[in-house]
Parts: sequence; structure tokens; C-alpha cells
Amino acid sequence: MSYFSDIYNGIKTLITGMKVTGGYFIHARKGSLTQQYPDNRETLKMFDRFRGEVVMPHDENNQHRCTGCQSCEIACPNGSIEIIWDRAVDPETGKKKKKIDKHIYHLSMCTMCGLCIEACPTDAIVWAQNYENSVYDRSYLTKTLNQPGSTVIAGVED
Amino acid sequence: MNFLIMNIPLNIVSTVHDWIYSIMPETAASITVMVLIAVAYLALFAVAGLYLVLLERKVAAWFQLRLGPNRVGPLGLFQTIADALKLVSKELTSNDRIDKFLYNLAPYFVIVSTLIGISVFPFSKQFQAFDINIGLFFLIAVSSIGVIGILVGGWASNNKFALIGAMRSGLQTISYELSVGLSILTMVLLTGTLQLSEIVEVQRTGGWLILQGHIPAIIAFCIFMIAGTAETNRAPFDLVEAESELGAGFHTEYSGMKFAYFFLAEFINMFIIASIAVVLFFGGWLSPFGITDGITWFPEVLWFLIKVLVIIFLMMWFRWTFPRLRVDQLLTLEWKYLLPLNLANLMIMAIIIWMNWTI
Amino acid sequence: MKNEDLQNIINGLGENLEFTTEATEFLNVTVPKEQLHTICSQLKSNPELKFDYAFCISGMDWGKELGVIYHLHSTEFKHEITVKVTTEDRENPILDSVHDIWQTAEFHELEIYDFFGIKFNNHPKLRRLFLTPDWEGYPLRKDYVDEANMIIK
Amino acid sequence: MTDQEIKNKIKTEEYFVNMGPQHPAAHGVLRLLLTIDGEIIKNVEPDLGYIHRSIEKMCERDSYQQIVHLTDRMDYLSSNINNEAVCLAVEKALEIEVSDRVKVIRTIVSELTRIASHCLWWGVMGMDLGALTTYFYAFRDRELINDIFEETCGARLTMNYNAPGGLMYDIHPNFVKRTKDFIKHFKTKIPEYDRLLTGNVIFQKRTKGVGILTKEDAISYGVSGPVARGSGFASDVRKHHPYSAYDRVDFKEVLLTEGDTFARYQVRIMELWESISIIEQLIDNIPEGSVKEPTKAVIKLPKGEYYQRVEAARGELGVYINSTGAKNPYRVKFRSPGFSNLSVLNHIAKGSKIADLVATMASFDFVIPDIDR
Repeated sequence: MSYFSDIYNGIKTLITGMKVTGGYFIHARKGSLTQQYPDNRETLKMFDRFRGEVVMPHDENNQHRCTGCQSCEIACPNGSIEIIWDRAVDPETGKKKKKIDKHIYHLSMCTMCGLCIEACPTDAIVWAQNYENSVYDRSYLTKTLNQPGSTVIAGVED
Repeated sequence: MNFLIMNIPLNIVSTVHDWIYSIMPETAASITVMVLIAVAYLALFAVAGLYLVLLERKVAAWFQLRLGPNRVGPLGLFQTIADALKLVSKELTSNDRIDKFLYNLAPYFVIVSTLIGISVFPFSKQFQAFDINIGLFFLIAVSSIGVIGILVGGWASNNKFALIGAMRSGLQTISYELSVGLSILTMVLLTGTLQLSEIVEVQRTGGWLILQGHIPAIIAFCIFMIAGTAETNRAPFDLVEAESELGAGFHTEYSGMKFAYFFLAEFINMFIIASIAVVLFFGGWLSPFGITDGITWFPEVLWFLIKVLVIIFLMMWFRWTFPRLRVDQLLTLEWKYLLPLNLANLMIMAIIIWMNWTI
Repeated sequence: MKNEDLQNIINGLGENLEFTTEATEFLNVTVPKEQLHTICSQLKSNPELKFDYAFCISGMDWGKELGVIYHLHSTEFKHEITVKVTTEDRENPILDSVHDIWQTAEFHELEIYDFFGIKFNNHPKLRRLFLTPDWEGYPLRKDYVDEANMIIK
Repeated sequence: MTDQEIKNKIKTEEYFVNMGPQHPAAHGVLRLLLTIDGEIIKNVEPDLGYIHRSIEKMCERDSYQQIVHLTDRMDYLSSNINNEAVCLAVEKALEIEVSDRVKVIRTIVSELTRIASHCLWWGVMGMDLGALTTYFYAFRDRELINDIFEETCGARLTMNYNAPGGLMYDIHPNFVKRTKDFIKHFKTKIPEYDRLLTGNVIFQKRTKGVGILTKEDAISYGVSGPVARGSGFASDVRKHHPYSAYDRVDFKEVLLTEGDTFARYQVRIMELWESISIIEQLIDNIPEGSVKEPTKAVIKLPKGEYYQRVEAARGELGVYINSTGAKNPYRVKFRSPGFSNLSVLNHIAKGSKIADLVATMASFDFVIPDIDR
């Protein structure tokens, strides 16, 4: 009668369930997916498009491509980019031109949306792939992207 | 020189035993010996409980594609010792509306009843604290005291979730006490005695009880395992501290050493259920088919521990595979399925014994 | 069913309803405040219309008057309309609740009350759902000012 | 002594429990005020707002590209589908015709997001009912999808991969290979899911006949998604209002009629198979074409109101934009699937036990930021 049949089916389904976990238990040694983080720091490499942090690459003679046009500041939804620029006279053309003084980037407010990099006309800022961004004091999270004493690469027009 | 390895501790025990009897009057000496044995057992099984916790975490990890604790000490062996130290040093927090006396009493109920239960097990020929002739009956009685601790703890901590958890545990233990008792009863029909060392002796000649009793014994073993896991509030029956419904169930308000008592008691309970199963079904410390009887230096305790660990692994396998039962399904399983099966099984075993068709 | 036939049927349900279809995909019906409940229940019960699935009920602040926009869909005939209702008085705006017609309106009306302050009479339990009970002001109104949390770029 | 006399002799008092914002079965900060009589639930009243960031108010000061990035934070498990909703609304308003390549990639990426979301749901449903190992198997599969996304657009959860007018980046060279490997791997894993949980007798006893939602209630409470399809209400937006490349893909709309927790569970498992077949039909022939149509830097939608609905993992996500031609919208309203699904909970859970409420909530697959916005 159905009393014994549903006991039998019940046990059968329980056994199949146990077979699945049993299977994982048997080849547990190679099956484990967890990464031993602090030990494998050298071998752990992020994908090349990984959005770690916004940085401004400088070439060998300390020059970058940011002209201070503030389009990234406008594009940013969270106001995590502040540009401090000042007027300067362009030696060849003699016209007044904007010159970047400080490109302040608040990593604490950045939501990694990538709109600033999208909006930058001269591709001055790019993604870096570092994932260890935790710091001891909040003030370390406010970074100035252009290194001191760096200038714009000649001929970069926004 | 029959048991070389087993002998060394026994020599120490007997020398200490004689020395105490020599320097003290009769009654005081027996009390001190009992206290010494109790302290030894407490230390031994506290550490055994800790390593059971580590085993549980390691086995759970291997089931779940993980590695388990492997940072503290070599291969993570000191992990639970570190946990125990942490729990000891933790502050005993509680809210101000608890019923102070009962709140503090509850953990002792649970831990003491489990530790009493261990003293009766025959780990090997000499290695048994109390060989009383109503061994099994004593075990069942003691294991049902533990639930009073849970009920009192749940009620006294004045927390709604704890109260629900405690009521569920009372419900669960009372109903599953039945099947544990009945399945043990079917096996006692075979052995004829309740004394644990006698039960092991019976199995020395006729082979393990699960073989002697063939089909009814196997059914009794299955029911015992189901009821046993329910008894210790584990695996598919862990409604008492159902993580996803009640948070932490009855020990929500406990912290520090009090929580450690509840936690350790659960694992020692698991050890007790596994040891009852081993003594009753798989021939205690007897080696399978007598292969190592001849070898004198081989310690029988190892056989007992291997069998217990196999049963414990089975209980852990239950835990990490099955979802949880609802309260009413828990009761229908017991009263509508396990109980009738148990009674029928008892009848069959009785008829077999009465007509003595022993195969 | 084309918008025109919808328009004729609905026109029969009540007076001075305005219909527009420019600058929107669905047929818009602006309903006066008093007839809201009667027209909505007819929209649902009318055998030719059968708008039984109110998939989006949103509050709206058009500058001078507040209002509610009901997007209705019929699971049987697969056509959609938008019903709009407005109320001028901003101090104590009250509209009829349609939760007895579409059960989903109960939660959406709570949200509208929370953010726009429009009260709904015979609503089962009108309360602030999202914000704390002691929050003054209604955030989604255009004239809501809160220096602390609102950063105007 | 009749039942009635016994009942009024044993005076049981209803008491009130706070399945509060911090609770393992809440999957986020959802607070349910339960009035309970013993184990039987009398009334479930949600109290929301613990993770309310007023996204709709923020949208009123942001440009359209910035709104797309806000939708990631609404239903973080179907972030790609949310982005796609806003992008489709903007493209419909501006009458931009996106290239075929973008449509196919958007469909593949949405289906991958749906599989990842259903994987997490399956793992967490098992965990809510007590089987803790399902969580790890589900996350093993979800990690593979996260790696595909991380390689293509750099982020795992809040992708912000779509932009008005197309996609932010083209797909990574080995996107196709990785997706094919994943499909091959995942096809062997779903039968394992069934063996481990679906067949299990305890699981079936816990979910069959629990939390029954009839079709009329589903329609009247505005329920959508797998929850509605579990009770026979055909509300799959991909079928009834096809967008992107869903019209050129043939897939079956999964419909069951029992309407209990087990039916909702089966709907999602079958949807996994449907999503896999959709991806298989599209992955081999992704057409060539431009990835992003040129749009003006400052997008201004012509005056009017636009409604775009999309089938998110939890139901129908609608974006209602009312624009007056300015550079940011006059009013944006997100029709969130979780919010209407939550309104049914009280109606279903009345009279069931706490364990049933947890099982029903697991089958509703709530994501609280999607409810609170």
C-alpha cells in the first residue's frame, strides 16, 4: 500500500541526494575552489579590464595627457573628481589656455562606473588593476592623479 | 605481557588506586578515586569534543568544495582549541530581563547530563569507568535530562525566538525518545542483558549483533540512527536552532563559556549516540571477525574509535545534505512512521527469539 | 484594440474626460478627481475593456498640481491605457483609493502618500512605508528642500 | 466538551515578533512585523525603507548616462537587465536604431545575468530550508559567469556595461569561448541540482502546497516574473513585448498552474534551461557591427513620457521617464518587480507556520534594494 511505497521513494530520493554530496567528498582534495589569498598574492592576477582604480599614466619624462577640460568632472555621477586648473599663456599661440594644477580623485566616493574614462577626450585617465585599496585613514583615499611637477604632453588638444 | 600499550595507563591507574586506598580510610578513598576518574574523563572528553568540532568543520568543508580550517596550528589542528580559548575569555553578556538563576543553571544541566552519559561506555576490556548492570537504561534516562536544560535555557533568556526554539526542542526530544528506546529494546531482546560489557561479550562469540539479528536488527539500526540524529537536534531535525528561521534558537542570549557548554554538549551527545550504536550494533571494541584478537599489542580502543568515527561521519553526511523538516512533519514522521515500524520490528524480533530460529 | 475604439468606449463611461495620444505610447485619459473610482471600476468590469492588471501606479508633481498616473493593461485583450488624475490643492490633497479594484494599488498608494503626501480615503492603513514616521515633508515633490541630503550639482 | 469550549478554555494570546531588518532569511534589510499565535502566523506587515536611497529623486538631477549607472544598485542581481531597460527607453525616445551586434550581445549578457541570479537564488533557497551545501555548489557556477563579465567589462556585480546608444566596450576576444565552456559545464550541473534538492523528499514536503497563489490574486496584486508564471499568469515580457534580440530567438515561456512554492521553484529551474537554449542559439553567430551609436555628449529627450518594460530576473521591471526636453528627466519611476511581489506575501502567508513563511519568501526571491529603491 502507499504507506510503504512512499517510505521507499522517500529513502530513495534521500540516497540520491547523499550520493551527490558523497561524490564531492570523495574527490575533495582537487575539487576545492577556494583560493588561499594571502599566500597566492604573486600568482593572483586580475583580468586586464578589471576596474580597480582610476589612474593617470605618466610617460618617462613625467608628462601626462590631461588638459584640465573638466569633462570627466561633469560626467561623474558622484562628484568624486575635482579639477583645480589655472590660466596660463600658451608659448606658441600666445592665447590664454587652461592648465591643470591638481586632478583630485576621491576613491572613497567612486562607484567604478567608468563614465569619466568614457568622457575623457584625450584618454588621460585609465583603469588600474589593483584590488587592494583598503587604507588605515580615510584621507589616503583622496588622491591627486597628476604627479607633482608633471606637465601636459605637447600637442594634446581637447 | 598481554597488552603492552594498553597496559601502561592501567598500571598507573592501579598503582594510584592502591596508593590512595592505603593512605585514606575506605569511603574517602573511593570518593577521591571517583573524583580523579571524573576529572580525567572530563578533560579527555572536553578535548575529544573540541576535535569533533574540528572534524565536523573539515568534513563540511570537503563536502562543500572548500578546504576547512587550515591556518591555526599545523593543518588547522589547533583551530578549535583557539575557539575554546576565545569562548572562555569572552564576556558573558545577557539582557537585564532574564531569569538570572535559571539562565545560569541551564548550561550545567546540559553539559553534566552528557558527561554522566559517557562514563558507562566500555571503550575496551579494562577501560570503563562504571560497569553498572543497567547500563543502557541509565543512558536513555540521562540523555533525556539534557532537554530540560534546553527548555529552561530557552524560557529563561526571555527572547521570543529562544522560546519558540526551546518549545520545539522539548517537543522533538520527547517524541524521539520513544523510537530511541524502542529500537534499543529490540536489540536488548537479542542480548538479554542491559550491562554494556555483557553486550560486548555476547557479540564476541556469535558475531556482531547486527549480523546476529539480520533484518530486524538492520531496521532497528536505521530507526535508531534517524531517532538518534533527532535526539541530538542535528541535521534534518535541527529545528531547535534553525539558522534561517529562529536565528540561533535557544542559545541566542548565551555567550562565552555558557554558549561553549551548549555547543560542546551537542557534540558530545553526538559522540554518545554514535557509541551506543557501536556498542549495540557493531560489537563495541571487538575487532571485525576477530582478525586482531591474537595480536596482543594492538589496543582495542582503536577499533571502538574507528567505528564511532564512521557513525559520526554518517551523521555529518546527513547534516550537510538534507534540508530541514517542519515541526508538524517532524511529529508525523515520528508518530506515524517510526513508531509503528519500531513496534512491528519489536514483534518480529520477539517471534524470532521465541521460536529461536537463530540463523 | 485600436486607440480610437478604446476612446469611444471609455468616453461613454463618464463626462469631461480628455484623451491625448501625442508624446506618449499609450492612450492617455485624464479623469476628474470625483469620478476616479467609478471610472476605474468600470474599466475593470466592462466586458470589452477588462483592464485587470495595473502594472505601474506612480505619483507625479506637475509643478502646480499633484496627481497619480495609472498604467493599466488587460491580460485578455492585451491592450494598455494610462489614466491620469490630478488635484490642485497641495496642502491637503485627497484622492479616492482604488485598492479594492486592483490589490496592488494598496502598496503603491502607500508609496505615493510617503513621497507626495497625497492621502487616499478608505485606504486600509495609510502610513509612511519607506520613511520614518516622524519625517516631515514629502521628498519627491518639486518644492522639497533638504540641504543635508540633497546635493544640487 | 466541544471544540469551541476547549478553544475558549485554552486562552492563547497572539504575540508580536520582529522578523527584523537583521535576519538570516530576509536577504537584505527587510523588516517583517509578524503577529504570531504559537507557530501560526496571523499577519505579516513589511516595514521598508532601511535601504531606501531615493534613486528616483537622484535621477531627477542626473544626466541619462548617469541614471544607467544608478540602476545597477537597484536589483544588483540583474544589473545588466536594469541598465538595458533605461538604455532601451532612451533609445526609443531618441529613435536611435542600435546595430544587430549590440542587440545580440545585450540578449546574451541579459540571459547570463538571469542564470547567475537564478543560481544564487537556488543556493540561497536550499540554505533557507536547511541544506547548507547547495549554497556552495550554486556559487561555484555563479563565479564562472562573474569571471565572464569581469573579463568583458571589468566588474562582477554592478556592471554598468550598457550605455545609451549601445555598449560601453566590445566583448572580450575569449568571451565566446568562455561562455561556451560555461554552458557545457552548466548543462551537467543542473541535473545535479535536481538530484540534490528537487527530488529530495524533505524538500518536496516543505514546499509542496505551501504558500499557494491563485492566478486571480497574482493579477490583482500586480505580481510578475517566475512568481506569477508559477500560478499560470503568462507575464513574460520577453514573449509579449519582445525587445533586443528576443524576437529572433525561439524559447518556451515556462508556465505552471499549481501556484505553490514548488511550482515557483520548478519555473525557475526550467527557465535556466530556456536561458541556456537562448544563449546557444545566439552565441555562435554574433553579427559584426558598431558597438556604440554616436550620441551627443548631453542627451536631451524630446518632451513626452516613455515607458519601457524589461523582463528582469525577478519580474517585469518598468522604467517610466517623463521628460520636458531638459538635460535631466522631469520624473523617473521604476516599476520594481519586488515591490508588488512583496504585497502578496501577507495574503499568502496568513495561517501558515514560520517555516512556511521562510520557504515562501525564499521562493519569491526578494532582493531588498529592488523593493526599497
